[in-house]
Amino acid sequence: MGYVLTEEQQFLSDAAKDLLKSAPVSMVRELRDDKASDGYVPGIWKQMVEMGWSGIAVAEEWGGLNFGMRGMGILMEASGRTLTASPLLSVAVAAHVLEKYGSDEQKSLLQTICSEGKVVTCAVQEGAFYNPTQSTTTALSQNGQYAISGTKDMVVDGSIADVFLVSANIEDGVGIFLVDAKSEGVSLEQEFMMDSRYYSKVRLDKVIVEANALVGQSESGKKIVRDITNIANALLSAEMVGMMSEAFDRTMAYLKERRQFDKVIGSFQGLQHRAADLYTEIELCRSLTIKTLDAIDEDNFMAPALCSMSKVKCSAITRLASNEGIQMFGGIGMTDDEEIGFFLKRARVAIQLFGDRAYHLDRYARMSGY
Amino acid sequence: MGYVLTEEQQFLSDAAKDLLKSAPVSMVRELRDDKASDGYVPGIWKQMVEMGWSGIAVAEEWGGLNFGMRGMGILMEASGRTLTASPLLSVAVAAHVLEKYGSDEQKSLLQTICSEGKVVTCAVQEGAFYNPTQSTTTALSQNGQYAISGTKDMVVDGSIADVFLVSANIEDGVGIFLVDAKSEGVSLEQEFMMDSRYYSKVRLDKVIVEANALVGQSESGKKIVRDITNIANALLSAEMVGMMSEAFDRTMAYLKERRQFDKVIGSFQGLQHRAADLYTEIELCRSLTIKTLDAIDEDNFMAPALCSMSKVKCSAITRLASNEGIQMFGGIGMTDDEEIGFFLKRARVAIQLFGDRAYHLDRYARMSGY
Amino acid sequence: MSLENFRVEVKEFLEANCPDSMRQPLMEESDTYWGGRNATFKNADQEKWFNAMAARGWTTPTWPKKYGGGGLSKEEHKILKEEMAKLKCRPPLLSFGIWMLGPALLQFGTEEQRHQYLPDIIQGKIRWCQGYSEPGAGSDLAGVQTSAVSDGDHYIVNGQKVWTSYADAADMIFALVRTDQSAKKQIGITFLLIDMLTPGVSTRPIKLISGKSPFCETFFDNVRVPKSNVVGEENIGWTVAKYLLSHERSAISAAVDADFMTPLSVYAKKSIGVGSDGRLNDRIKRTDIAEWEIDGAAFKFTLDRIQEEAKSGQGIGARSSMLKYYGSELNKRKYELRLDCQGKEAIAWRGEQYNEGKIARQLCRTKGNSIEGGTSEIQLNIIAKHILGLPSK
Amino acid sequence: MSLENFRVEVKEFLEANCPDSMRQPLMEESDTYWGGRNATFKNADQEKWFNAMAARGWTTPTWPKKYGGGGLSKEEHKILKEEMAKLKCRPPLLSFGIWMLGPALLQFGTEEQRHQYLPDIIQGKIRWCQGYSEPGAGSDLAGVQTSAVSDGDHYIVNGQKVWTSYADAADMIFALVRTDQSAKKQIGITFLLIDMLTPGVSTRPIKLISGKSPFCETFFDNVRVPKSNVVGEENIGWTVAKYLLSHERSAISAAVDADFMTPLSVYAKKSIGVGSDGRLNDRIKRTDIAEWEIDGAAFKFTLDRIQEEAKSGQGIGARSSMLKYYGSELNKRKYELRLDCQGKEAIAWRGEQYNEGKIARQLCRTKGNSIEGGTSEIQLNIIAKHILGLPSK
Repeated sequence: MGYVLTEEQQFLSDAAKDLLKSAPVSMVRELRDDKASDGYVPGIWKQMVEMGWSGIAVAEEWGGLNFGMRGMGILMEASGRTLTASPLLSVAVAAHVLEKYGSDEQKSLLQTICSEGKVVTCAVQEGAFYNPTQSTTTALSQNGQYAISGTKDMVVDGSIADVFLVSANIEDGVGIFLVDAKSEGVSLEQEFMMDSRYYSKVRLDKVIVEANALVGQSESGKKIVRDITNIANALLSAEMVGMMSEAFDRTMAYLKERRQFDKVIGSFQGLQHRAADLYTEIELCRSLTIKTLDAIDEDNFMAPALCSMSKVKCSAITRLASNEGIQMFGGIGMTDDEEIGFFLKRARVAIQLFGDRAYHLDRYARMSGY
Repeated sequence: MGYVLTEEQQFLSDAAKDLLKSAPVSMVRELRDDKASDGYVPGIWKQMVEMGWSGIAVAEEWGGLNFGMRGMGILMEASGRTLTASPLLSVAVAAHVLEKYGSDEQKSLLQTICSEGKVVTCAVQEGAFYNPTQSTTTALSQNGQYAISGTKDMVVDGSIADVFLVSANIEDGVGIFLVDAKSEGVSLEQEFMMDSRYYSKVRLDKVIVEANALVGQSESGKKIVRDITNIANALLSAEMVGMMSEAFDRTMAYLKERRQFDKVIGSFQGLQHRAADLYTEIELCRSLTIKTLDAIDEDNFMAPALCSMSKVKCSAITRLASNEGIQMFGGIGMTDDEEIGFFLKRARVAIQLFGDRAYHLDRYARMSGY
Repeated sequence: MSLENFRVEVKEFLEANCPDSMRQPLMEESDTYWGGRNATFKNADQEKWFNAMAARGWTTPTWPKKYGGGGLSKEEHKILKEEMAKLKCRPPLLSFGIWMLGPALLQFGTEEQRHQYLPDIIQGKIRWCQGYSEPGAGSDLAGVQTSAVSDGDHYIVNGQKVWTSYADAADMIFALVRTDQSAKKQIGITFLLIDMLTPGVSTRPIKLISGKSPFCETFFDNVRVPKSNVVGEENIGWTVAKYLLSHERSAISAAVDADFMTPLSVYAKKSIGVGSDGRLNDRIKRTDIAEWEIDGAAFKFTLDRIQEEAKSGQGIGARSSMLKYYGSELNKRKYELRLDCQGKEAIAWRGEQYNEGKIARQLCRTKGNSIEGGTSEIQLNIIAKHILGLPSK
Repeated sequence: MSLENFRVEVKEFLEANCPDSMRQPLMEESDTYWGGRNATFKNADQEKWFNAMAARGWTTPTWPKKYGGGGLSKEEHKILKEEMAKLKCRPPLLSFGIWMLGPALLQFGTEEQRHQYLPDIIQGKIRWCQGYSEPGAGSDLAGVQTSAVSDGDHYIVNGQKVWTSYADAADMIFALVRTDQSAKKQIGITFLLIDMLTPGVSTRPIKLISGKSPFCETFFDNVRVPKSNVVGEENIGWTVAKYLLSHERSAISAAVDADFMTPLSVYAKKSIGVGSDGRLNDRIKRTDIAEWEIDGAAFKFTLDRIQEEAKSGQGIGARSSMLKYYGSELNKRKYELRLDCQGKEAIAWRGEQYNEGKIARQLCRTKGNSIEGGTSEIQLNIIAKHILGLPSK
């Protein structure tokens, strides 16, 4: 564990950049304008699975590559640089939950994730904001089965999911259930957000699942939800580090090339100081996010707080970097022809997914005892 | 009522600048280093009283000049530019309370304030923060008298006060009492703060006052405390507008004179943009504060909210202006020889007096229904 | 006529001629009337209201009567504005001709040009657009590359303009062209009027990060323009342009103002809710909202103050840059806060239930506030130089 | 000796020679030992500890043995630091000679100079101070005005230095002087060693906005200095100075680090209190504190990362400017927040119950963090130029 990439991690990073060349930022526009598309670059997930990335953080025992969340963070950062939509995030979170809490039987699903790239995604948000402890979804126990009813919002990759990890109130706490997307009573509505991706509203109307669909024990539900929050935000932070870095690099390149008043605009001290400050902030986000991913892999007691810290800091700086990008590109940055705007749009959604700045600032402070 | 000064107000403003030439910023250092001084420029209050300023906002009926709080704000702004300590603030607040709530008998004190500059000051804070609704001071009613016990903090001008306006819990609410400084049971401890002024801890040990020492009715106590908070903060805001403007003017003068790397440092765009932004913020503070003072004079229903808004905004910008002052003066700004540091020091105390940014931000939001 | 009588007359005229439906706030693009050769009215009320105002020249109340304007004095104009505000009358005609070209012609045009163009602006017969910016010029407006080469009593114009609002709907364009290639930047620029129907003129709409926009690119390919269409003189167009830019800057900061006082907390209370202690349930966002509202109010009062000071003779001058700068930044902050306060509802991009992503698109659009009409950086430069007197070297 | 054996030996040595009282954190100025001609020890423990370390040359563990240094390898030095940290041993000697002059002499000095000066630094016999800045020069360190005019084998030095820390307690000063008036700025500067006892040298302490300070002004009035006291060569002193500046910059950001992780919330909880919901009673300050703590932690991790990267060969380079910049700003923010969190206690200036205004004075003092050792603006310039590669024209 450390800040400097190992040889293996460097190799992974290079491979990620290589593969993602086939899913560049320009694809965001293409997919958006192609109303028939599902928002994903065709075939990209298949290639990722072939590279083993669906199980990148999973132990070899279950068919994974054992790169840990630090390795997964490398993939997220690379995806952030190209703004590539893929079920990497959803699957990593689900795999983590299954590996940590799943029964042997459920772990066969984990193996399918690793080998075939089966898409499992969490459905834990209800309403306009992420606040998974406030849920009205219920799972009624009857005859050794559960009947689940409720509505989930902002389900990532819902449109291509094979299985949902659904949180629901049960008699003695919160249960996390594996629900097949094709189950009777499951209906999906696709909502198109500003990052040109679809998020699903998932309605569950008395969906019947067997008792063995419950992940972990009934008392571990709340813990699983916390883990989902932690992992998802650590990985989103890694994605945001990629986004802010790429937006920044593009902005710096533009500052060196663009001339105004017979000068390269990058020579104006007003812009230079803002650029230097932003560079510093991005470096801080990078350190904090690496530390967070390492802490998860080390099962460090600070990990949960670090996940929220990363989300707070990366949200603020991704926002700043994308705004500075538009401003420094000037008029051309406002046009749909220029790609810098896509970073702004993805940033705004990533900030809200799995809890926004206010949610995590509060969460961090509570964890710190104030 | 309006933003532009009337001819009379302009005259007052000129007169204030003129008089305060005899109490310049350099006096702050002199008074601080002279351990025998009481923190005030000798004779300055006497001159102010001769000019009628102790009753500047008071109606002519009671011996005042009827310039309203807008007029009083002009004096505070001028005092902010020279960092002059005087009981202007205390007396204006007390006079406002007496004029609005005082009995005819109590209004004779108001007349003495106007004619002789008798110093009356509020004693309403207890502890490290201003929060006048949390008080443990009590006034026990007995035989038509009250016995007041408690300890007040950060009493402005306590060392030269003739009379205190003391808030205390009474049987049916909060009472505001006129307490002669020489009363038995009153003891003072002077505390020297970073603005080189003394603030008093006032201890009241079973201080006996007559029933007619109660200002207003017993049910008006809370209202009076709110009025004290409003007026004091509006006037402190006006003082801060003076401070930030003077600190800014001095900084701009320095930027035009100081050379580094063979250039006037005011030509560096990095500093120019910060200066231009700060200028804008100061202009906003000025408009907001004038609006607030006018609203008080017009008895506008928005006045209480505006008082808190002004304090929030002026606190932030005084802080910024004093910090930018030091930074732009560079090393010389860090020395006690240069005067810019005194603005920083007074700013930090003014920010805390009668409620800091957090107190007033919360107060504003509550008044606005959220 | 005394001002009192004038007010009575105005009242009666407005009551009689402004239909009820024209006393509602403008809700959508099609509620506005811009005039022009191909203009159509949305409905009879709009037509009636426009015709009534145009007949009196009150589409341009202060322009001289001899050109068909209203010929009102400052005091009369104030009364008209006040009475229209009382009834919430919509503006009968929106027009770059009124806001920009007209003032330029009144200042720099020949008597002939005024007679030729002003009446058509007043009567909404010709719709104008503005051709200043060029690709790659950005803040450096004097970096005009579009060339106008002399050919007898015509120029041959070649080049490209960007950010020409509504060029695809306009009849004519007032454009900056370079008539002297060898001169130093600000010199050698000419202010030229060009009919959009001239062969060689074409336009293409610009799509923004927020979606569709009124902005266009406008291309000039060997376009022949008579020299009599020069406003002012050849090579001194920059003087005319600067005069117009100051008009544009005030117009923008005024436009920003309208939406400012909508309390952000209203949205927040609805989406986030208020607890039993009377405070917003999200106490972190509450702080941000309160700070924004305070800054917004302080800005509003500053607009008021500067208008009042301007009336008392102190002028606005470079302080319009301060208003432009702060207004833009405030508006950008506001939409970031709306995202914070409205969650999913504010990041949606499509769907009727989300008003086709109105909030998110507006957020995107606000990013342009600090770029168009002079970037925030340019405004800060102006403040530093012209208000603070900081040296450039 | 194997590293394992070395560690054992170090442990035993420290256990035997570092008295218990020297294993406590430094509490006040007098707990530090700076050496020098007039130095006295605070107590016997301090003397014992210093002598034990000096005897081994471990006041400068990595300096060559031939000059009296410890002669330790990098690995051995690491072990020594680790073992000292375990026991919380105080540094036996603080010294600008160790931090700055020594490295310069090892890099640029003659063999003779090294033998003359290094042993006295190691043994704490001579206390050095630094003479770079001059009144009016500020960030422009190359703007050296203090003149050294050749007079046979001496220079005659005239001029003034400021911000010479502890000059009033130092025996010698290493100073930048101008030996060529006609040359361009950075050229014509010489790095000169001057004995403070030389006639014509005088000092005066500088009072800061925070109160007393270790800084002095130092005056040179026709001071005769032998030419053999030049380090490097005449007129190339700027090269030496730049080398030392990078040392200073890392030292400052390291010093800032020590206090960073003290959780701000500890003070806040104590002064403001925590409610029944487990949250700080002031929810507005709570947000500010949490943001600061997150930034502080992110900065700490960045220090760690950059050290780790430096070890793996990527070097620190201009990134030290980033650490200096952010560290200073964080420390300034921290003290503003302490004022917010501690109220009256933090704005008091005198009085025993307020520790003679310690918090307020520290707040004032932190304002200098972003000025001394290169202003924040200079650091941002360095980042823009050397890391981001932004052009200067």
